[in-house]
Amino acid sequence: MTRYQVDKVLRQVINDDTALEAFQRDAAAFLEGRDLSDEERKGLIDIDYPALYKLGAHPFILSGFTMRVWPADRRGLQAEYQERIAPHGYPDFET
Amino acid sequence: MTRYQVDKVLRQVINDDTALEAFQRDAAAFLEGRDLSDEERKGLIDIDYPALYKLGAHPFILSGFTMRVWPADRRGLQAEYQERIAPHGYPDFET
Amino acid sequence: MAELVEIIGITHNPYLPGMIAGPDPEPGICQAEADYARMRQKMADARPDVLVVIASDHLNQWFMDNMPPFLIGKAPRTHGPAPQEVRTFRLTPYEADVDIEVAKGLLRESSRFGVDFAFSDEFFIDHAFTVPLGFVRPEMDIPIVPIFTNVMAPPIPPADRFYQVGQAIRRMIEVLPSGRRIGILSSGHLAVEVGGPKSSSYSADVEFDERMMKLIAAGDAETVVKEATWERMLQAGNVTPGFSNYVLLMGLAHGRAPDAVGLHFPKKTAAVPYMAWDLTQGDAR
Amino acid sequence: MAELVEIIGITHNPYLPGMIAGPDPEPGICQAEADYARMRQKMADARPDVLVVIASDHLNQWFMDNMPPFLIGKAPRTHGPAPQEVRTFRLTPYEADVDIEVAKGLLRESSRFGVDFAFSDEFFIDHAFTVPLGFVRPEMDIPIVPIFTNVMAPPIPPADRFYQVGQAIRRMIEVLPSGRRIGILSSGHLAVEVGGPKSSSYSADVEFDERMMKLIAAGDAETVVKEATWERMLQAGNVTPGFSNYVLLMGLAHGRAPDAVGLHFPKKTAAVPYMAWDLTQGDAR
Ligand SMILES: [Fe+3]
Ligand SMILES: [Fe+3]
Repeated sequence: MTRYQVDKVLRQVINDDTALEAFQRDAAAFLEGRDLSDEERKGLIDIDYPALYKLGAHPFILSGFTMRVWPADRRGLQAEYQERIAPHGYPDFET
Repeated sequence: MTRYQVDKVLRQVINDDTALEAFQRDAAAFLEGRDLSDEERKGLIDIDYPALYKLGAHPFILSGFTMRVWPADRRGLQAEYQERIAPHGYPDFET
Repeated sequence: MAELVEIIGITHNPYLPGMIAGPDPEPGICQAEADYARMRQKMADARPDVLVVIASDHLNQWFMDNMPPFLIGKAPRTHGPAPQEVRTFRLTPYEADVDIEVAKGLLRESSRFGVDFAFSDEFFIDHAFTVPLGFVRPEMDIPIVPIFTNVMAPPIPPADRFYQVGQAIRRMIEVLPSGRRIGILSSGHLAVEVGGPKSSSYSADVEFDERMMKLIAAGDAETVVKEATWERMLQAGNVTPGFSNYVLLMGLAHGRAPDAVGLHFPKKTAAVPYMAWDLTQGDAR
Repeated sequence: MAELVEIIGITHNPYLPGMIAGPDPEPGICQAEADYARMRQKMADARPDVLVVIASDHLNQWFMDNMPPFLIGKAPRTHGPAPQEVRTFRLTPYEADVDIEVAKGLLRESSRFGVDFAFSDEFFIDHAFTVPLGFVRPEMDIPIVPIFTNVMAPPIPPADRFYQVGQAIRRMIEVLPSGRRIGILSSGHLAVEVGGPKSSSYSADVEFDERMMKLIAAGDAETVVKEATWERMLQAGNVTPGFSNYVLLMGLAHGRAPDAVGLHFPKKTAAVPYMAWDLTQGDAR
């Protein structure tokens, strides 16, 4: 049960500019020492939001996180986000 | 009602070594920007525990704070503490 | 004894203020603007001394490290929303005094009425508070008492608990020693999805919205409580559990049908509901 | 259905472990050691699969920025006490798994039984947990479920609410789907003063201690609830409200008299109480 730890990362990056900068500078270093599964860690580092969604990250902060850190052009990101997570339906996101 | 802010300072100094060092280095600077009355600010800077006690600081953390930051010889501090606050009885410490 | 003078429930959709202020609003948005202006007038007519505001926090502040189902804020003054909300939604800040006497009074009475409020001496209010306050009391001149509910981080309390807590708050108000006139303002959701597969640019479940607002209009709390399960709300849209705050309002109204109630479906955002109970003339229970 | 097999209440006096381990303990301390060894044996004999531990936090972790009256911890593992407690009292650390299934089960049932638990996925346990656990289960081999109560930051819930919450937890346990054998361990205070004018090196109010333990021994919850007001507890010593956790235990025992109960007054520290209800043979209500 490390879902809480994923949500905690998402929320720190959204709420705290210092955390955002640290995450963007070196995500792997930012995540070091946190109790995350390999899948969760990789999902966060790669900003692989469909993987994180599937693992039960809280959708509300996952989308906020993704919009905040997405490195490429954000036009169309909202639509792409919905399309790419759709196959995973509604995973349980209780921590 | 700034009693909460006093308690917050006491607790930070007890729990957080960085806060402790900052407080010990320059208490006035550590307290800057905090919503404290002049009396409270002075009480904290001077480690004037009877004054803080009288103002309604939480006794449990006030004594922890005092034992932690007392600059002089601590032998007999416990007894002296009790004696010096005794005249103030039991002030309300609800925040 | 304090006097409960008005209960109003509206949405806290953070896009709505911008849509209303924006150029060329569509008819559904104009309708929302008119409805909410009416709610503002209703609250003004009730002449409250204090607004008890019941709303949620969007994991901006309370998080799963310490997540209370119900919390009363009792710092002397508060403001909001969070900086990243201002950035995202271009919201207007709100600032107000907190009526500490009423906040502490409710907190102190709560155990007696079987409610376990957490309390906070240091907090801010997010858009769930600032948006409805901006609609109903843009003057920022009435002290508030914020009551935070957890509708975001499961497990959240079931609908019947929200109803019970509403009833209990009503009773607490009735025994408060202060002679204040108390208005209740609450915000919640109908069907909304954020961060899920469904688009958030229209109601996420028209059937849910219409059904629930019909039941609220009829004062049928029993059916609302039965049907507004976590599963049904989630199916309607993944943040729909914010609906729970309206259930709490039904409890505050002791199940009475509201005096004014409405629902509109703008084309480009979630449904816009309102509900109001006028209590200044006494409340037939 | 889970089965409640044992309820034990002792002190969390952080000086006690050192006094017991120290050279030449006085008779009162030897008596405490023997009593608490008996409590350890009792809990072992009850063969619990999980220990629900009800204790407080000394403003080490939960603070007045977000102070819940009752909180369930549900992270997979926990440890304690806080570093500054280890430093001050030279306490032995304690570590244990958390039985997440039972923790979540209690949390989920709580609303139905009228209790509003906050929850936490990230927390530690302070000496109020580690000291009694060190006495009763030094093996650290049984998963725990920590329930934190606010007895430090006023307003705290009144004694009758602690009693009701105890009763409610009992009912929640009875409907838990898990087949676990559940032991309850709780820690509190009798009369103690810290940071006030009275010395903390003996009971701060022998009369309070004797009176309350006599009432507990008789199973007279009604009188306890009536007499253990905030004012009376504070008069007995400024941290005496930790006594509230024993009132919660009386509720858990549905007001039945304990099977074992005792009180000793060592010369150099607060009074040492114990109380135990053996429930493995069924509980005559
Ligand atoms: Fe919302
Ligand atoms: Fe204690």
